[in-house]
Amino acid sequence: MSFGPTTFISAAGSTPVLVIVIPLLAAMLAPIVSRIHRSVGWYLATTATFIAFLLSLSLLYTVIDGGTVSYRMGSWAPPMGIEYVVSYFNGFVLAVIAFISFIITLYGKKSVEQEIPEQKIPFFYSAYLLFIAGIMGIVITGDIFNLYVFVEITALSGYALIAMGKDRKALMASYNYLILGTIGATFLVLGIGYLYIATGTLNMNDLMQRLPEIYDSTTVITAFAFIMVGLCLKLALFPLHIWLPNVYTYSPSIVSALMAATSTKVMAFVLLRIMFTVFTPEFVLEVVPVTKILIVMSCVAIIMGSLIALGQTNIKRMLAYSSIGQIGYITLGAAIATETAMTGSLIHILNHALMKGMLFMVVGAVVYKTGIVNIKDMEGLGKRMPWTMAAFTIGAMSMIGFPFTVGFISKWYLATGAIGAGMWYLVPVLLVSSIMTAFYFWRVVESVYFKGRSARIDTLKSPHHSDEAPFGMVVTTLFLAGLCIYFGLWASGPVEVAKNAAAFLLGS
Amino acid sequence: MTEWAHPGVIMLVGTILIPFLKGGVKKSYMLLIPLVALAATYYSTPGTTVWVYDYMGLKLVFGRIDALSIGFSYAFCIMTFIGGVYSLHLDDDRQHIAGLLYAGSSLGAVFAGDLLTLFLFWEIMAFSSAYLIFAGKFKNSTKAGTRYLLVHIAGGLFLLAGILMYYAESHSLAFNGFTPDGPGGATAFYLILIGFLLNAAVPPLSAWLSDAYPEGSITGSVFLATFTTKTAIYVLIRGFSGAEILIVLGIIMTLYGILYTIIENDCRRLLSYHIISQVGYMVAAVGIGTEFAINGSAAHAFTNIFFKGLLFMGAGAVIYVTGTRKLTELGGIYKKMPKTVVLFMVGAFAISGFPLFSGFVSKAMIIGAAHYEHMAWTTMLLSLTAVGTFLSVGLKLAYHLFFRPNEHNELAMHKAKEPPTNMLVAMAMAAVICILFGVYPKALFSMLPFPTDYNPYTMDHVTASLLMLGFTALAFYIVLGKLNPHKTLSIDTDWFYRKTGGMFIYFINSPLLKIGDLIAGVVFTAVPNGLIYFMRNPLGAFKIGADTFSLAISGSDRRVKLRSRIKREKAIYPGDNIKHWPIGSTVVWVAVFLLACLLIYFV
Amino acid sequence: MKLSRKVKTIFFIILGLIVIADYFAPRGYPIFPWDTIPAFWGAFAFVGCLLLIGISKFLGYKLKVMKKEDFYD
Amino acid sequence: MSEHIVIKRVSNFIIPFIQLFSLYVIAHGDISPGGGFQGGVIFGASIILYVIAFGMKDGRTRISEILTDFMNSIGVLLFAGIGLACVIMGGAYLEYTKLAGSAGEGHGSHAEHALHLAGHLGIYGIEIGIGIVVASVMITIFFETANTQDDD
Repeated sequence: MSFGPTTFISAAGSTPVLVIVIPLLAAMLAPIVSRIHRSVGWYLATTATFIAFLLSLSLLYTVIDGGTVSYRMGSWAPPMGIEYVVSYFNGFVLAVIAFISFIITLYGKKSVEQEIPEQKIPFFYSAYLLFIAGIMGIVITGDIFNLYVFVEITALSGYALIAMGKDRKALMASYNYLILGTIGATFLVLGIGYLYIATGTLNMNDLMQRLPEIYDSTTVITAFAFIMVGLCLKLALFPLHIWLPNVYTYSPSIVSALMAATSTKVMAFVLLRIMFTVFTPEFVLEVVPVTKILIVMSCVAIIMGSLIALGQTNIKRMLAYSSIGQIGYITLGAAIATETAMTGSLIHILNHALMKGMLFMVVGAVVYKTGIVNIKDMEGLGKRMPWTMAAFTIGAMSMIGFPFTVGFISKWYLATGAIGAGMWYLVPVLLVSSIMTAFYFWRVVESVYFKGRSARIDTLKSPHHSDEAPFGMVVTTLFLAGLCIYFGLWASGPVEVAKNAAAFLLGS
Repeated sequence: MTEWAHPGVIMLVGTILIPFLKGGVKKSYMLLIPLVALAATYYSTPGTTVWVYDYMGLKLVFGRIDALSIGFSYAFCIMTFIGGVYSLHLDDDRQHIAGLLYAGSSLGAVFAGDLLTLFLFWEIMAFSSAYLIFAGKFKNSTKAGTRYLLVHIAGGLFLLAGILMYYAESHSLAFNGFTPDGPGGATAFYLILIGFLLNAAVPPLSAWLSDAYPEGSITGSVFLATFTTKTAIYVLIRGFSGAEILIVLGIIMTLYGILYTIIENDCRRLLSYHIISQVGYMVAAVGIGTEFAINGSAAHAFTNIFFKGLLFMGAGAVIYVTGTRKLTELGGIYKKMPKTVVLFMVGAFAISGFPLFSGFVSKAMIIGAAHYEHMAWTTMLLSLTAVGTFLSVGLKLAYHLFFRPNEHNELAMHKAKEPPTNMLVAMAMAAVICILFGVYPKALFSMLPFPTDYNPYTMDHVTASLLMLGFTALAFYIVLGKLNPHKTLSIDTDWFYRKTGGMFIYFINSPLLKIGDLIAGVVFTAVPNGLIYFMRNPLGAFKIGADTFSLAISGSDRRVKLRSRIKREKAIYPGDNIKHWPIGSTVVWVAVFLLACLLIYFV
Repeated sequence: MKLSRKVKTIFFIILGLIVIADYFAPRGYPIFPWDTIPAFWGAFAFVGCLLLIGISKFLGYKLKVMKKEDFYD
Repeated sequence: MSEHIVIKRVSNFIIPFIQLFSLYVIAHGDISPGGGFQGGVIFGASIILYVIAFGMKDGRTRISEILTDFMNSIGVLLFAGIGLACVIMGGAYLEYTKLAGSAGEGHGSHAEHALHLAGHLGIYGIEIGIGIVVASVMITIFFETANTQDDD
């Protein structure tokens, strides 16, 4: 064995697989090394997600410089072997996912130590890393069955993670999600099976080449219907969202943050991927009227999500319903299917991951410090946790769509895209949801800053003790809050990438 | 980028240091910021466009410098300085910061050369000004502030929708005059107009102003009275000069405001209605749209900033020392605070349009503009408002606030004294400007967008004004007994969202949630559970159903038999009580979804 | 308000003087017919003032715009 | 449990054979039916049989929780590690032939032999890894479910 320079070059060529393998290896190491000390698991997770983030970034740069990267597992040529493909489109999403996972991991040390029973921490990190590996696998794979496998990996580790929540209801939430997730996955695999029957291939590129000839076949259309329904369940499109609020509410804080920032977004990504790179824009626009259905569904999701969020008293639940509305934005952009709207949709994957991840991190910090999840009990928190609440305010502003925050960028592109496609009637939907968002976030901000202290807070701690969350939590939260503004001000970078990705998806 | 410092950005950035400074340094620093901004305004070159940035391929213009924007910048900077002096005694960083952010963002909106930049500063204005209302700490401040903020967010969204429509068609964000047949069509035109009109407090979009400003902090309300409405006038001049609908709206505004002032009891709420009324003049002038009218509009905005600021400062001083703002609880305190009274009266004379005070000049310009354009109704109604203004501020408010003998005000009387020196100094500065503009109108004219050699001091004009004022006073004296204030509040269009807002929440919490629960119960529980129940033994269920049906229609002879049969069938029917599982319902939904998809795809 | 006789007299003298001055004042841009009527604006103000008070009282009492102070509470 | 003497005896007798058979299945996975999964299942079954016959306590002394946890991880690590080794040797992920290193370069029967061997050894490694994982997961699941019942 010799480690010449070629070794590193070829190792660099293997980045697409290393992105998955490193979290996977770390996931397996975690239960072993955590026996040394309970915090080793955290260090391992942080390192692994950091490396994965760097790798995904380098992949994104490779793609920007030299176009789509294809990687063959075991050197088996597709369509026989499994292929990993990194294009503008998924390279972007991959980097986003890796970044958010890294930040959330960095954030989570104390929160995990507090919320997870000590003997379970090694397994927690194992499942956690497995979840991340699975999500990145979903994004990067070019093989539709492999995609299903990763969906299952993610889901299974997800069930475990949710079940580790403190509340006993977490078990129930996890169980419900397990059943529904399995149903979704079953639909997905059924659809994939039909596609395989019809074409004899599982490679996405190959499918894209072979499918157009048989677009009118019953098998293909049925397959598409199955996949759509399965994915809509997985991405919690209203009214298939029922599993989501419980999951976000009862799982451990860090898991809520991670799942809110990544899992549904990745499923939305899969939807886009299948709609536009397994099938073609012609299919979804002309052969079957799926985009029209999806527009209606998205609008319903946007409005209903925001409306239900208005009535929530538990802040985690409120954020969960808000997510249901925001997922509507992503699918809406995809359904309009013009380049601008699609850019909005893709950029919203990044933006919503930033905002929602951050908001859940804030809630996590509040829970860590005070155990409060009820909005009414949060009165007076503004004085006690000024930095955390500042981050929350920024997140809220961004969710409302304050100019030069990330939320504004997505809305701008979605709205101009909608008008550009002649669907100006979607603009009121976006704006009405904005004002509803303002309503329900304002309730929190108001009770945090402009009300007296709630009795609950007064009983918590002695006044001379610092009430702010631990340094690591605050810094990471603020960092994301900063990014919400940074990417709002200097949006050109991500927007460029998202634009290219949109163009790539629409095949122009 | 030329060597230009954005006065607005100077204020916005300047706020950063405030929390870190202490004592005298902080105070002088806070006064320095508006002065630096003023200097920056002085050194701006009219007719240039600077600070242009590219943002996602959009051209953002932060510095459109011309006579109009410079004029507004001067007025805003000076008023920020005066407001700063007025709030100098206050030890509340957040309020100082919010005030400066508010002023800075207004300046940002004034210099904005494109719609997106405008929208940005528009929103910062809404949020920072909302804080000044929250800081009021009166009984209703928080609620009023929330209403204020939400109304402004809604208005901002109208503006945004208009901008989006405009942008989607023209692919340009240039902020110039709008026409109904321009890019985006009438929809964009009216959406943007509504956004602007909301900030200009045009009825029925005006209730936020009279609702929130009285609840603002004493020092904050000086800023509030200055920026939002005047910035709205600025953007109306930019975008909608000559839009005839504005004349009608402006006249309605003036009269509407005046009518409310006459029956109002809260002194700051009264002044708030005066803002609406005075802004009505400017809106009408924008609608007339001639160069002279635009000059008049800008001039009235400038004079208004100072005399309305002065009046709010005076009212604020009274509230500061007495702790009440109700006219019914005040009166007779002129002996205790004579300096305040004198300064307040300067403002009152200015707003009433006494010759040698600033309001005389600017009001004359607007009414004159309508006059030149042969608009008889406009001239008459605006003159009528002038009468009403003197009646309600110069006579009614001043009388009830300071002079009226009042037996019910012992507490206020006891507390009354001159306010802190800095307040008096600030008021004096504003008073000086009010008189300066009146005595030496050229100072005012030099700030206007178009050059003018107008002379307001013609003999007929002076006598006409004096006649109006004199006979108004006469009428006031005659009906004085009828004008006593009452312990009431006046409802306005905010009734709709204050009452309905509560109802909306109630509607959401109670009937909507109930209906929602009902629907959810049917959709997510009853139907799926029924289906699940049915699917356990379709044949048996069918039999039960058929028997139940025949039980309903058959004669009494078969009933006993049928009943026992149903009982027997139910006994052997499989399954126990169905517990509610969200899974079941979701699965049913999934099935419905799939069915719908397949149906739609294949049909 | 009880004004002394002296003040009242001075006030009316001033009013009279203004009316006289207005009668002699040259009219700058007479456009409308009433622009040339002497003391027109005095009459206008007097009538207008009473009218405004009347309307606002009508609004306040007859149209129930004025409510008790705890109306919204 | 003492009354189940027959079961204990028979188990004692056949467990070694079952385990041997599982190793056989794993070892022949690359060229004939069988492989890591099947072998792992058989191995796991042997342990489960042992636990059924001798009880939980005895079972846990033989196969401790730590051991199964380690085996869980190590199996996957073996799998992923071999894949990673291929990458380090300059190939694609799981491109076993690269494991031959410099011996596999050039032409001739020697090099071919080396490549062949590397390929087989690579697959063996993977199979063993999978076998370990499957066996330990089966055992873990068995213990966990059995435990839960004990609790109630």
